[in-house]
Amino acid sequence: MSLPQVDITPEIVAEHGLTSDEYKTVLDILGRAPNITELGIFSVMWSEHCSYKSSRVWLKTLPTEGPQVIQGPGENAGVVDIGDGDAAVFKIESHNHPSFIEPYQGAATGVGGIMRDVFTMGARPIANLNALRFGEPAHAKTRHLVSGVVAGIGGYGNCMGIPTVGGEVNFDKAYNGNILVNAMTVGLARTDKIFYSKASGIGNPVVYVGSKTGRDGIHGATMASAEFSEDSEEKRPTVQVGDPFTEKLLLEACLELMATDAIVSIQDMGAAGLTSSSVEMADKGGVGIELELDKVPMREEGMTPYELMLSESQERMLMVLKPGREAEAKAIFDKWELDFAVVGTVTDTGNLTLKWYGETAGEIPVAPLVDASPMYERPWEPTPSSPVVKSEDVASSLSAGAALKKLMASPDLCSRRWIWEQYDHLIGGETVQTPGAADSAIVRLPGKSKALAVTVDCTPRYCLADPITGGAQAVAEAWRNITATGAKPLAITNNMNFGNPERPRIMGQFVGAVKGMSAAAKTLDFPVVSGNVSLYNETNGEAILPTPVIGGVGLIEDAANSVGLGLTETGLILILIGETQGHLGRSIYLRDVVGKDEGAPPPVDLTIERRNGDFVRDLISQKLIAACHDLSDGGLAVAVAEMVLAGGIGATLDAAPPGMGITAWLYGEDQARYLVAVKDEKAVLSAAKAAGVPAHRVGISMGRSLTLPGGDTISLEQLAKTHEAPLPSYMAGETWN
Amino acid sequence: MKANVTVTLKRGVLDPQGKAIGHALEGLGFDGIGEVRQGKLIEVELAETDRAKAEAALDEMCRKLLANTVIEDYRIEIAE
Amino acid sequence: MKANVTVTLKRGVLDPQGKAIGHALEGLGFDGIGEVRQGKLIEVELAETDRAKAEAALDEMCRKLLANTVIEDYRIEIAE
Amino acid sequence: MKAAITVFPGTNRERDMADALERASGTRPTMVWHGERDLSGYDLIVVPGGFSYGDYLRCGAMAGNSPILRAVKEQADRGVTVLGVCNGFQILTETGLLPGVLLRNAGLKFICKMTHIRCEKSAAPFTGKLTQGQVSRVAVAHNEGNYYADDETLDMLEGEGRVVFRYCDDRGNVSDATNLNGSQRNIAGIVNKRGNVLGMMPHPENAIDPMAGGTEGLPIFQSLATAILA
Ligand SMILES: Nc1ncnc2c1ncn2[C@@H]1O[C@H](COP(=O)(O)OP(=O)(O)O)[C@@H](O)[C@H]1O
Ligand SMILES: [Mg+2]
Repeated sequence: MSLPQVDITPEIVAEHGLTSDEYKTVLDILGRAPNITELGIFSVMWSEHCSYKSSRVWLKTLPTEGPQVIQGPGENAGVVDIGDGDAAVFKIESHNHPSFIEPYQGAATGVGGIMRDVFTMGARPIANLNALRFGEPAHAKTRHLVSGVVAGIGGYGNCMGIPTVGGEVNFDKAYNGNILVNAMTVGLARTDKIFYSKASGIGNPVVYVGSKTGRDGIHGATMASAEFSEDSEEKRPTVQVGDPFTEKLLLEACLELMATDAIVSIQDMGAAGLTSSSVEMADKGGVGIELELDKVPMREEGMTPYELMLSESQERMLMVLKPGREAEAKAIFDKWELDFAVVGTVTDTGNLTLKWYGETAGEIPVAPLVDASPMYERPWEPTPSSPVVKSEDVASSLSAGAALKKLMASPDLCSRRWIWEQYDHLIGGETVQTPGAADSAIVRLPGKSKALAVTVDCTPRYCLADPITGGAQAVAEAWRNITATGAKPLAITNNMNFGNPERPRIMGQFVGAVKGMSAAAKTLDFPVVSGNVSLYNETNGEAILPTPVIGGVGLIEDAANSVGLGLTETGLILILIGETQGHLGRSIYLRDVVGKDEGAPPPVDLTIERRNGDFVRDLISQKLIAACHDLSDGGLAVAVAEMVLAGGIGATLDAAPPGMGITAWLYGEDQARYLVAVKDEKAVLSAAKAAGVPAHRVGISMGRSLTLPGGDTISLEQLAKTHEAPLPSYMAGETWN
Repeated sequence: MKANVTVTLKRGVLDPQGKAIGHALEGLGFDGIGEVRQGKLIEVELAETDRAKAEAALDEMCRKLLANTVIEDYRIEIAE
Repeated sequence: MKANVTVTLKRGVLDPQGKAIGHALEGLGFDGIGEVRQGKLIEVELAETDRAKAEAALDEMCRKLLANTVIEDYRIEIAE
Repeated sequence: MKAAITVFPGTNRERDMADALERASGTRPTMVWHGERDLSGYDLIVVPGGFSYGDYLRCGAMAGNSPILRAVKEQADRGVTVLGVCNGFQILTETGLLPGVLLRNAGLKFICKMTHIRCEKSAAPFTGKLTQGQVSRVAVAHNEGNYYADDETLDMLEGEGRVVFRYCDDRGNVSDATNLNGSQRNIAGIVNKRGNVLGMMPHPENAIDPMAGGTEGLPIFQSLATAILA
C-alpha cells in the first residue's frame, strides 16, 4: 500500500480551487510543497463551503447573545435554554446543488446531515422542517424536482421516525437552474448533557463510528485525482446515497453512549468528512490529532489517503473517548451493528498527522490551517431602492372575489397538503399543531406540558427589491409566526442562499440581508444561534432571488394554551391588530393578479412589530383569543380565507374603512399585523387601546361561506377545492393555469 | 416486442439495500455471502417490431426516465 | 460465484409502480407502450464454488427472504 | 397485564405504543430487543410500527424472518394475544401469522394523515370496547399499506368474520373514495383464525391524547387491558 505520487503542478492547484495567493500561503505554512493529500485538505478547508471566506466578516455582525443562549454559532448546532434543565438544539442547512442533480438523494442526505448536526450535540431530534424553492411550474424540470425532493425529505425523516412538521415552498423562474433545499432539525437535550466538538486529553483515542467510507462526493478535485486511476469517473459519484436506516442506528447508538460519560468530544462528518471533523476538533482544543488512515473502515478497495480524507460518505461520526473506554463504547456500536474503529489519538504536536500503514501521508499544523483560512471583504453595491407603489395606481379587471380565488390557487399560496401528507408529521404523538393548523408547528416535549413552536420563513421577492427590509422581514415573520400561536420566540437559525458573491450586486444583497436580519434580531430579542451559507446559486449569470431563510424556535409553557388559525365556531368577532396602509408594492396581488413584480416592499418597523406581537401573545395567554393568524402574503383576504378553510366555519368581512380602496384593504401586505378571532370584543379592544395598539373589528365568523366587502361570496366547498386542487393536479401532470 | 431493462447502481455508489440484504442473509445462517447489490428490473412491452428502433427507443427511455445516470447504469435486453 | 436473482410480481398481482412507469413513458411521448412491470434484481456474490450447491442455497434464500412467494416469482441465474 | 413490545433495528413507533398501552392499562410495557429468543411470560406481544431494517428489500421481510419472530409465533400458537401495527402488520404477514401482503400504496406515495376506520366486529381481546360499525378517527403513516390477498383468501376472511377494520369516511361509509391506499375491500385490519393475532395499518397509538390526535384510538388499548386483565 504505497502512497500514490502526484506532482503538484499549477494546474492541479487550480483544479483544487486555490488562488495563487492562497497557494503561497500554503507553502508558507508548510515550509514546503504540499503532497496531494495535503493539497486536498487545504482545498476543502479553504473552500467557500467550509471557510465562509466571503461571508465571515458579515456573519460576525449578527447578534448571537441573550440570556437564553447556551451555545451560539460555531458548534454543530445552536443551543437554547428552555427551562427545567431542558435545552432546544437546532440548525438549518442547505443541500441545494445535490438536490438539483439528484432530487431524491440530494434532499434525503440533506435531511440526514442536519439531523446528525443536532444529535452530535447530545440532542434527540423531535422535529424537522424544510424550506424549498423551485423554478416556475411550467419549467420542464420543476415537477420532477418537486416530486423527488419531497419524496427524499419524507423518505429520510419518516424512516428515522422524526416528525416533519413544517416548511415553506415558493416557485419562481429565478430558481429554474438552482433550486433551494434547506432542511432544519430541532432536538432536545439536557443542559448538563450537551456534547461539544473540542478535542482534549493528550493520548486519548480518536474513534470512528457509523458507515464505512466510500468514494462518495469527492468533489472539486475530480480532474486532479483522475491521476489516481483510469476509471475515476465511474469511481467518484458526486452524489451521495442516503441510508436513513443506518442513521437511525447511529442516532440510537450515539445517544446510548452519551448516556455514559465515556465521550470527551464528538463531531459528525459532514461536508469535507474526515478532514473538517478532525481539523475542527483539534483546532477547538488547541491540540494535534494523529490519524491512522489505514484503520478507517472502507467500503471499497484501493482507497487512497486523499480519498479517505475528502470523502463525504454519510452517516459517520468522529469522537474522542476517555482513555480505557473503548471496549464499552464498542459494545454499544456492536449491538447496533455499526462500524467502530479506533483510528487515531490526540497529540500535543498541534498538527494533523496522517499515517498510512506506518508511513506519514501528511502533516499540517492545525492552527495556521484554520487561522490563515482566507477571509474576503468582497466589494459590494447596495441594491438601488424601488419607488413606493401607490395603491390608487394598482388596477385589475378581476373582482375582489375572483382575485382571491386566483391567489388561493396560485403556486405560492395554494395548499401544501400534497407535500406534508408525504411527511410523517404525527409520529411521536406530540404534534399539537399540525401543518396547516397554526402559524408555527407546535411540538410538545415528551412527558411535559411545555412545547416548542417552530417555523421557517423568507419572502424572497421583498429581499430582491430591498435586501435590508427583506432580511428584517424574514426575521419578523418568523417571530410573528411563533407569537401568533402564543409562544415566546427564543432564537433563530438562518440559511443564507445567494448567487455569486464575487459580483458586487450579489454581495450587496448578502450584506443588506445581514444588516436587516441583525436589526430585527436585536430589536426582537431573537438572537442567531446557528446557520449556514450557500453561495454561487446561479446559472449562466442568472442568480436566484436573495433568499435568507430564517428558522425560528419559540417556547410555550403549556401546549394546551397554544392557538391555531382555524375558525371553529360561529359568532367570533374578527379583529385586525396593527395598522393598515394598504401597501401593495411587491405584494402577491400585484405580482400574480396584476402581473407586475415591482415597487418597494412593505416597510418593517421593528418597534411596532415588537409592540403588536407582545400584545397579541399577552392576549393569548389571557385566553382571550380563539384563533390567530398573522398577515403576510396576500394580506387580509388570504388570511381570512385560510382561517375559514382551517376551521370549517365561514366568515363575513365588513366594509373597508372609509378612504381605503378595497384592493389595498384586502390585499395590502403591511407588516406587524395579526387577525384574531375573539369572543369578547370589548375586552380585546379596550386592552388594545390601553396598550396603544391599533385594533379594529373587521368581520365575524359565520355560515358556510366567505363574504368579502363588496358582496363577493365564495362557498367553503368552492374555496376548499380552489385551494386544494392545484398542487395535486399539477403533480399529476396538468399544467398550472 | 418485449424488453427487459435492468437498472443497477454504479460501482462505488452506496447500496444500503444490498448491504442490508447481505446482512440479513448472514443472519439467516447462510455462509460465504460476499457483496450483495440490489437493482431494478423493468419489463416493457413495445408495439415496435423493428429491433434496432426498439433498442433506440429503450435507450432513450432509460436516459429520460428509467435510470438516473448520475448514479445508475442500465442494460437493455430484447427478449423476442 | 456470482448469481443474479430476479424477483417479479406474479401475474395477476396489480403492479401500480409498473403502471405508473408506463404512464410516464407515454407522457414523455413514447408510443406503443404495452404493459410495463417492475421487479427486483438482486446480485449475490457467493464463496460456494459448486454450482448445484450454490443453486440450492440460492433457492432457499429466495424462499426464506428474497421473495414473498404469496405475490412474487423468482428466477436464479448463476453468472459464472 | 404484562406486555412486551418487540424492537428491531429501525423500529420507531415503540415509544408511542408504550405510551398508549400505559395510558390504558397503567403499566409500562417491556421493550424487548430483537435478539431475544424467549417471549414466554407475556400476556400481550406488540410488534410496533417503524422501518425495521430500513424496510429495505420488502417491508417487514427481514424482521419477519428473524429469530424473535419464531418466538412470537410460538406464543401466538399458545394463544397469547399479538398485535401488529403498521410495520408490525407487515411483519406478521411476512411471517405467515396473518394471510396476504401489504403492497405499495396505490398512489405510490407515503401517506400521513388522520383517517377514519370502521369496526367490523366487536370482540375481545382487541375490539371489545368498540361496537360493531363504530367509526374511529386515527392516524395512518405508511408507504406500503395496500392490503392484498387473492379472492379466495378475501372471501374466507369475510366469511369467517376476520376483517376487523375498514377505511371509511367520518360517517362510516366504505367506498373507493375512502380507500386511501388501494387496499382490497378497504381492509385496514384483520385477525387470524383463532382471533388472538390482529394486524392493522392505522396507528391507534397516535390517537390517545385530546391535544394531539384525539382519543379515538384509546378503546382498542382499553379493550386489550380489559380482556387481558380480566
Ligand atoms: N448564516 C449563518 N449565521 C450564523 N451562523 C452560521 C451561519 N452560517 C454558518 N454558521 C455557523 O458556522 C458553523 C459552521 O457551519 P457549517 O459548516 O454549516 O457546519 P457543519 O459542518 O456542522 O454543517 C456552524 O456553527 C454554523 O452554525
Ligand atoms: Mg456538523
